[in-house]
Amino acid sequence: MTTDTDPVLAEDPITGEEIELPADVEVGEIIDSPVTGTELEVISLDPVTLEEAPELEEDWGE
Amino acid sequence: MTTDTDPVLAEDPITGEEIELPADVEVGEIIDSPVTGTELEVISLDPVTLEEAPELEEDWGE
Amino acid sequence: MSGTGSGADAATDTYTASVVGGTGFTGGELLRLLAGHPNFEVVQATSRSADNMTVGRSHPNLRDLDLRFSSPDDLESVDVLFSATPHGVSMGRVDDYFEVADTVVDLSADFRLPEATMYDEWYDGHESPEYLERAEYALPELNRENLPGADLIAGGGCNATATILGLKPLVDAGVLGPESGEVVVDVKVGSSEGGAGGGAASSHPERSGVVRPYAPTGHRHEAEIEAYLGLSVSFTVHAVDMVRGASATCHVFPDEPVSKGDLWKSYRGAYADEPFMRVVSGGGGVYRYPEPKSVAGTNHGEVGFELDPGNRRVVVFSAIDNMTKGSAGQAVHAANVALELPETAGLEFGGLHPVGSP
Amino acid sequence: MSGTGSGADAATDTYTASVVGGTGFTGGELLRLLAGHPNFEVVQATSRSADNMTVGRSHPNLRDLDLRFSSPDDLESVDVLFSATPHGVSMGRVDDYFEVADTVVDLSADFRLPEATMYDEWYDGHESPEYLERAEYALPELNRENLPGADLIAGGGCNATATILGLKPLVDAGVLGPESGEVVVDVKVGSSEGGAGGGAASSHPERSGVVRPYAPTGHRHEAEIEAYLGLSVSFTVHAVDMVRGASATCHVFPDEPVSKGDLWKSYRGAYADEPFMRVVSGGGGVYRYPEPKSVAGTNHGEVGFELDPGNRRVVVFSAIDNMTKGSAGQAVHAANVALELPETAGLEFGGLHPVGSP
Amino acid sequence: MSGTGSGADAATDTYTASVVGGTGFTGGELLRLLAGHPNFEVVQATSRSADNMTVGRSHPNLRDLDLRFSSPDDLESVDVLFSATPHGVSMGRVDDYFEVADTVVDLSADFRLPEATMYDEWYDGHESPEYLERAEYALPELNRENLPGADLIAGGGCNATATILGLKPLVDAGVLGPESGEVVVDVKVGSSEGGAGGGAASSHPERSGVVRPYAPTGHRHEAEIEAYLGLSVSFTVHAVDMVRGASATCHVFPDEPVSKGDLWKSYRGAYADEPFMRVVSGGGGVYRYPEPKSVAGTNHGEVGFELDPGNRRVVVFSAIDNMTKGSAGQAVHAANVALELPETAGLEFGGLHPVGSP
Amino acid sequence: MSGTGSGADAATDTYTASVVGGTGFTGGELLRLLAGHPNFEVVQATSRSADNMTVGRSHPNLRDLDLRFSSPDDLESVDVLFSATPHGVSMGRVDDYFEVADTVVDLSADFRLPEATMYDEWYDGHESPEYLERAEYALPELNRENLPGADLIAGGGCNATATILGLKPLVDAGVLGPESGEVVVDVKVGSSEGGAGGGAASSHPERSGVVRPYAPTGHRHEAEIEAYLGLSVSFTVHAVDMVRGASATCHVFPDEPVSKGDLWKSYRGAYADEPFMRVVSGGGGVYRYPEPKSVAGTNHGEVGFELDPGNRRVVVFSAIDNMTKGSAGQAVHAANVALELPETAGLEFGGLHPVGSP
Ligand SMILES: NC(=O)c1ccc[n+]([C@@H]2O[C@H](COP(=O)([O-])OP(=O)(O)OC[C@H]3O[C@@H](n4cnc5c(N)ncnc54)[C@H](OP(=O)(O)O)[C@@H]3O)[C@@H](O)[C@H]2O)c1
Ligand SMILES: NC(=O)c1ccc[n+]([C@@H]2O[C@H](COP(=O)([O-])OP(=O)(O)OC[C@H]3O[C@@H](n4cnc5c(N)ncnc54)[C@H](OP(=O)(O)O)[C@@H]3O)[C@@H](O)[C@H]2O)c1
Ligand SMILES: NC(=O)c1ccc[n+]([C@@H]2O[C@H](COP(=O)([O-])OP(=O)(O)OC[C@H]3O[C@@H](n4cnc5c(N)ncnc54)[C@H](OP(=O)(O)O)[C@@H]3O)[C@@H](O)[C@H]2O)c1
Ligand SMILES: NC(=O)c1ccc[n+]([C@@H]2O[C@H](COP(=O)([O-])OP(=O)(O)OC[C@H]3O[C@@H](n4cnc5c(N)ncnc54)[C@H](OP(=O)(O)O)[C@@H]3O)[C@@H](O)[C@H]2O)c1
Ligand SMILES: [Zn+2]
Ligand SMILES: [Zn+2]
Repeated sequence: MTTDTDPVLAEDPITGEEIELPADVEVGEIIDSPVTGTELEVISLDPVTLEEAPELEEDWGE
Repeated sequence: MTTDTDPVLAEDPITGEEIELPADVEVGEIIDSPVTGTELEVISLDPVTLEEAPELEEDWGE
Repeated sequence: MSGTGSGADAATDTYTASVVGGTGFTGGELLRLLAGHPNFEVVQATSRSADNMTVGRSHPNLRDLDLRFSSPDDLESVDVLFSATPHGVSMGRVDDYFEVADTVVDLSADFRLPEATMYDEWYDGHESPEYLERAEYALPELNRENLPGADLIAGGGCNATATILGLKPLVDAGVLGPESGEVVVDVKVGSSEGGAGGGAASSHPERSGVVRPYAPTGHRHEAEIEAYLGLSVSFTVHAVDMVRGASATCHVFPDEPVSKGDLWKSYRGAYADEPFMRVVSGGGGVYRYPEPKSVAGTNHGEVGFELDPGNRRVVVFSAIDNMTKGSAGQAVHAANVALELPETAGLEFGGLHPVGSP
Repeated sequence: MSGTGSGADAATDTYTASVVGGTGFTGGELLRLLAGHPNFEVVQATSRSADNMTVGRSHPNLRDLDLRFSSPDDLESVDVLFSATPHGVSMGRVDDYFEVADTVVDLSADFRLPEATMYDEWYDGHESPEYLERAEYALPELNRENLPGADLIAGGGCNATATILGLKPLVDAGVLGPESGEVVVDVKVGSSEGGAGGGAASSHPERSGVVRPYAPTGHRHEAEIEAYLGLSVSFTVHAVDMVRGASATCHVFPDEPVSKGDLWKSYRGAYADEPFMRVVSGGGGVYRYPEPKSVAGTNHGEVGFELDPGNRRVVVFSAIDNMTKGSAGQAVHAANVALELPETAGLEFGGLHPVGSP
Repeated sequence: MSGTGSGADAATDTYTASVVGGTGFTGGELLRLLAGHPNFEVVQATSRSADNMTVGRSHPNLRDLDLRFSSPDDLESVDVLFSATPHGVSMGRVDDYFEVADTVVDLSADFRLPEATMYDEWYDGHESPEYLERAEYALPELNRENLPGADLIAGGGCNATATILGLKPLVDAGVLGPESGEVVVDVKVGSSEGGAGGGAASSHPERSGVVRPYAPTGHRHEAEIEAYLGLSVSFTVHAVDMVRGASATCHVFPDEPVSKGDLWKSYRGAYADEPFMRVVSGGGGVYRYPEPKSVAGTNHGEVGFELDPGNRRVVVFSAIDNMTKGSAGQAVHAANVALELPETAGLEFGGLHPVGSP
Repeated sequence: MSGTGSGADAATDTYTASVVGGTGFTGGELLRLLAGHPNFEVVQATSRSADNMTVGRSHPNLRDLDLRFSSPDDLESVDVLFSATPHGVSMGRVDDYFEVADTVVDLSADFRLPEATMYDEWYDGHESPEYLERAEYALPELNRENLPGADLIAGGGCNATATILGLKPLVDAGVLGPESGEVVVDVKVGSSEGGAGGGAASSHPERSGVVRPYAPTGHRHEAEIEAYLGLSVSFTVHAVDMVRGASATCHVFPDEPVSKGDLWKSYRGAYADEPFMRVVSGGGGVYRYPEPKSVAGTNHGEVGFELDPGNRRVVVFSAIDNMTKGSAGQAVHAANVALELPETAGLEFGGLHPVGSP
């Protein structure tokens, strides 16, 4: 198996745990945390910083 | 693992294939064929002979 | 046992096993798991009603298994005897079991509770109370350290298992304790919980599409939860339209507010190293919280949580398959620990997607 | 209106009616109920997506109805306009509605809450707050006395309706009040709650066989319950495998112990004269407590209760069909009361047995 | 009978009725339909197992009915006795029935076939063959002209009804006849066909989610179809996951090619004036062909068809609710015709949308 | 490939694999099977809509898989590329696929039919007809001898697979041939056949509890059946309420009468040595004939038969899981044969009992 580059590391904003992300993440991209599954927005690179993405309110009928 | 005795062999009345039955089968006992699943009645021992057991008609409402 | 039993070459040891109650639902699940287990060889499955018939006649998924039911009166000598009979049977036969087996794993309620008085209160008393102290509760996430070498293992109740897995991290973290306020546990279960011999209420026309309160109050699993979590819970169980699955929603009101970060820490701390537990809480897509569907057929448990605005309430969701994690899988898991085999041996199946009402 | 409107010959009056949102689930249910109602004549059903198509194309049970959808932009003059559009539509069109109709019955959340500030808190604000005082909450069991003559009627939320019907007798009896301890409401709902335009989570492969936490906390119906019962509740909603139905299990901890006799008295007192309410609590057979199946397709509500040993907790079960009692049936019921028609007119269907997942 | 019986004021006549087998599924359906029927007053419902219990205990949709089961040994005098017992009961009690009732409507197979020899071939013979000639087959679409005044009415089999309704227009049009090639009828049915007393195969865990061949060949309804259509059919029945419903797919190979226009003409010709029949064949939306869901709970039947490219094969779809059109509804419909009441009296319910597995 | 590829040490070879269309239903099933396969290492799964997201977000059973979707535009080099995209995609990208992979296994219809003209007749033509001759049909029971070394493998259609498995033994035995009379194939399928992106008809409220004719005539799988069995069949497909499963009932009219013994001989002869096929026909218990439930989640196929009295008709039942034997499992099985790996590698899961609507 070959990958272009190694994964990058970042801190999970919810648990503080260190998580692995693909090498090619870009600012503004939405990506889910491998720990919590939460959708995170890439805020900056080098180092990669993340914050919780605004959740789409789903309105399941009422 | 221990078994009391070895399985006995008999002829499947539907397919003619040789099948294995538990050593302790008795005349009149109902046992299903390992090949066809059909319920068979033990007709005689030594050698074990089998025939199709009369099927219980199930009357699924109508 | 044909192997040496020591941890070293555990992976290649082989133990003979029998299943008492092999036509039943959890008996069938035991047979499925043991037949695929690298360290067990099933030598007997008992049935009174299907004596001499092939196992595949009862369990179509086991049609390739070359085994016929035999009578529970003629038990063969084995390393491990698993019993999956209704409550009350094993307590009367446990001496017989130990005559033929070194280790007994019982899936019924007969050895789950630690005190005979609890059987007087919640059941109809106990015939063999002298075994209660010897018995170890099967759930490794709760009781792993006491399982190695245990020779009488008592499988947990399925609804109790779901509840205990959901609440234990909060107890360990001190969020919940004996002095806590109300803990409401609202459970939803599938029809396989009723076993193979259901009555009118479990016929397909009556049982389809239900949300049916089947144990509004007073469910016996409360006793187990209280015994092992040290908590009294307000417990209600509903039947819903699925076959496998138990889902416990626990409504908890901590004395002090907790944050989502605290909760993640507690749950990750409790379960990050557990081979069968997953924390699922929020995130995207369709499967954001624990669901029975996500774990159906597997020995996995999923737990997750959410906070009320104001952090007044923590809602904890816990989902298992009652037939595996809630009974047969838990039993095999415990046996693996007891015999010092790899914990996940025979329990690797990870489930299906999509899947209907598994 | 072709009749006189006075109570005297109410049974023979005929009112013209239109349904905005006629392709939707509650819109279709309104059409079904109004088409079979002796006092209504449906003259229009709107749809943007199925403009000009027959109503039976969307709703196969209405194939015999001789009606085609028309555009919501071309509203005809009617006595009563029923609107069954998503939240946010009616608040923008209410002036238009009153230009063509004497009475407006809205099934959305747009006029349910009494204060504009509540819309700021729970929704995205309100466009026409001046109508909020004029609106009457539709549920007759809660608000019957204010309905006669009302010209803007706001249908209740389905989960709120189930909860209010379950808890109101305890509030009236003083068992529950603003100072009470925690009230946990654990709701289970069918897939029709999501409306006709569901996404991936409501596709059959993903939605079958679930017990899925879909509103773990923060569900908007909490606002309605608090507004009308004066109680704050801990509310969690689960999707389960049925199409119609909402079932609320309310876990209540009274300050003072209550007896089963007290409870029967409170519930019978509240509902014995209600044409659509039944108290179902214990008894024999398969259907001992409220179930959505027992009321599916009908405007009935079932409520029942059980006591924990020690009377520490009251569990209240409440079951309705979200499409009838929880929306379209409630709307028609309220219109009957508002127009002083017989209350049960058009709502007589009593349900089916056996029935699967209706 | 308290009315005059003549057609003139038929709408206001009232007939007393009893239901033998009132705890059963079709017995409950009869009670539901008769309780809502303007011309019937139910005076008795029998049960051996629930003697003295309220009817609502067995059938939760009938909780408002003020009636208790009584013993089938104490039959009251009535105008019309409906019997909904398993095959073999009515043939032994038919003399008793006529002692207490003017008209007997039997839902079992006991009087469906015209000749005693057919009972020897397909059942276990007949105890009261002298009644066979007197009996009229209930299905009005087949036998309307012989029903007025009939005093022994034999309800059709549900699968036979679906098949006959689907194929009759082709027989009438000469597309099908005794000399035609193979007619394959592949039927899918819900679990209520098995009645209230199902065994292991109809328990929820075993019966959920199935496509199960339950009558691969040799189903007794073949006899009825042959007797009334003059056609021998290749008949296979599958159990699928629904509670109500029977759906027959008939694969027909006409000697001469037919066009879609021909088919529409035949089916419209046959059913345009039938109050309960609909031709549904192509068109738009979700419901393009007959489906059990579209008619669930109703006395409607839907039929439709499609042509293979080359017009070599006609596929006919026919869908009914086995509990109504396939048994209790058909029985009431036939009684309406026999007593010269309006045909649709008591049978107006048009069904629900959306609806799950009704 | 990191191993040697020769049969000798096949069990330890490891091949890299990618899945194009990884968010889809069959793509997810491929990922599940390959992740548990001892000889494959999944290095890439593509998605346009979920690029960068974890695989477990789409498939909750794969939450433990450490893999994120990447774009189908950036394909990595692999030994084997599996493609699970809608019809029409692979035919346009097959050159790209072979640039990055030695072996391509395509699950769509794009390479199933042997002639370009058949694509003109049944689909919208073909973009890369030059590949058609190179492609091998995946089903090992039909085409095992041509698979070893094949580098373009075309997975069969699920309904075609069920039908071919059911009828092939009769063709081989000469009971059926091109000159035979009508062969009616009546198929019942689950909702996963529609893929992850279903529309209104596959929403839970509309799709639950159905028996819905979805391909009355003219289904494209007819072409495949005719191409590979040499038989023209009369084919009709119904949607029923399950998620996984395809069940084909084949009604066959042999020229010469056959006996049950003949049939057993033909089916046993055809399948006794097949690792995934079972003949299930009569016998006792609940599961007497093939059922999708019995094989759900597995790569097994069950076939069985019954004779009409008079031996005029043979009814053949064939049941598979459309997601495994009907697509992803068949693809992996074929890849095993092509690469000369053990046939059952990665496909050992034997299914569950009880199980609902899997
Ligand atoms: N179902 C669950 O989800 C679940 C979860 C956790 C724990 N459990 C516990 O597991 C046990 C088994 O439950 P189940 O659901 O598998 O029940 P089940 O399907 O009813 O099976 C019971 C089995 O026991 C056998 N049996 C009954 N009475 C017996 C007796 N006196 N002596 C010997 N065999 C007897 C029956 O077979 P024959 O009649 O043919 O002998 C049958 O094989 C129960 O104690 C239950 O509480 C079940
Ligand atoms: N489903 C329930 O159980 C339930 C219970 C209580 C209350 N409610 C409330 O009832 C309302 C309708 O719910 P539902 O489940 O029936 O929803 P639905 O099935 O999605 O139907 C919505 C209907 O509104 C129409 N529509 C959408 N946007 C519109 C617009 N801007 N202008 C005019 N018409 C529009 C749609 O048709 P076209 O796109 O063809 O115009 C459709 O007919 C919602 O407010 C819901 O909260 C629903
Ligand atoms: N289910 C269908 O879809 C369907 C369709 C068409 C025709 N049918 C026919 O309708 C009849 C009833 O079917 P079902 O499905 O309603 O059956 P079911 O649910 O099993 O009900 C049978 C009823 O008959 C009573 N009963 C049984 N044996 C009796 C006896 N010897 N004397 C008096 N009462 C007796 C039973 O009650 P107790 O034991 O309490 O007395 C029960 O009320 C059958 O002949 C069936 O073939 C059924
Ligand atoms: N479902 C079955 O039972 C079954 C059985 C046998 C054969 N098949 C065949 O298997 C194939 C897949 O079926 P399915 O049911 O798995 O469908 P599905 O659930 O709809 O999945 C289709 C997948 O293809 C991707 N995709 C769509 N268009 C694409 C494009 N232009 N380029 C790259 N990727 C694309 C989609 O993901 P993104 O949009 O995220 O890229 C998705 O992952 C079909 O050809 C089907 O006929 C299916
Ligand atoms: Zn379902
Ligand atoms: Zn179901």
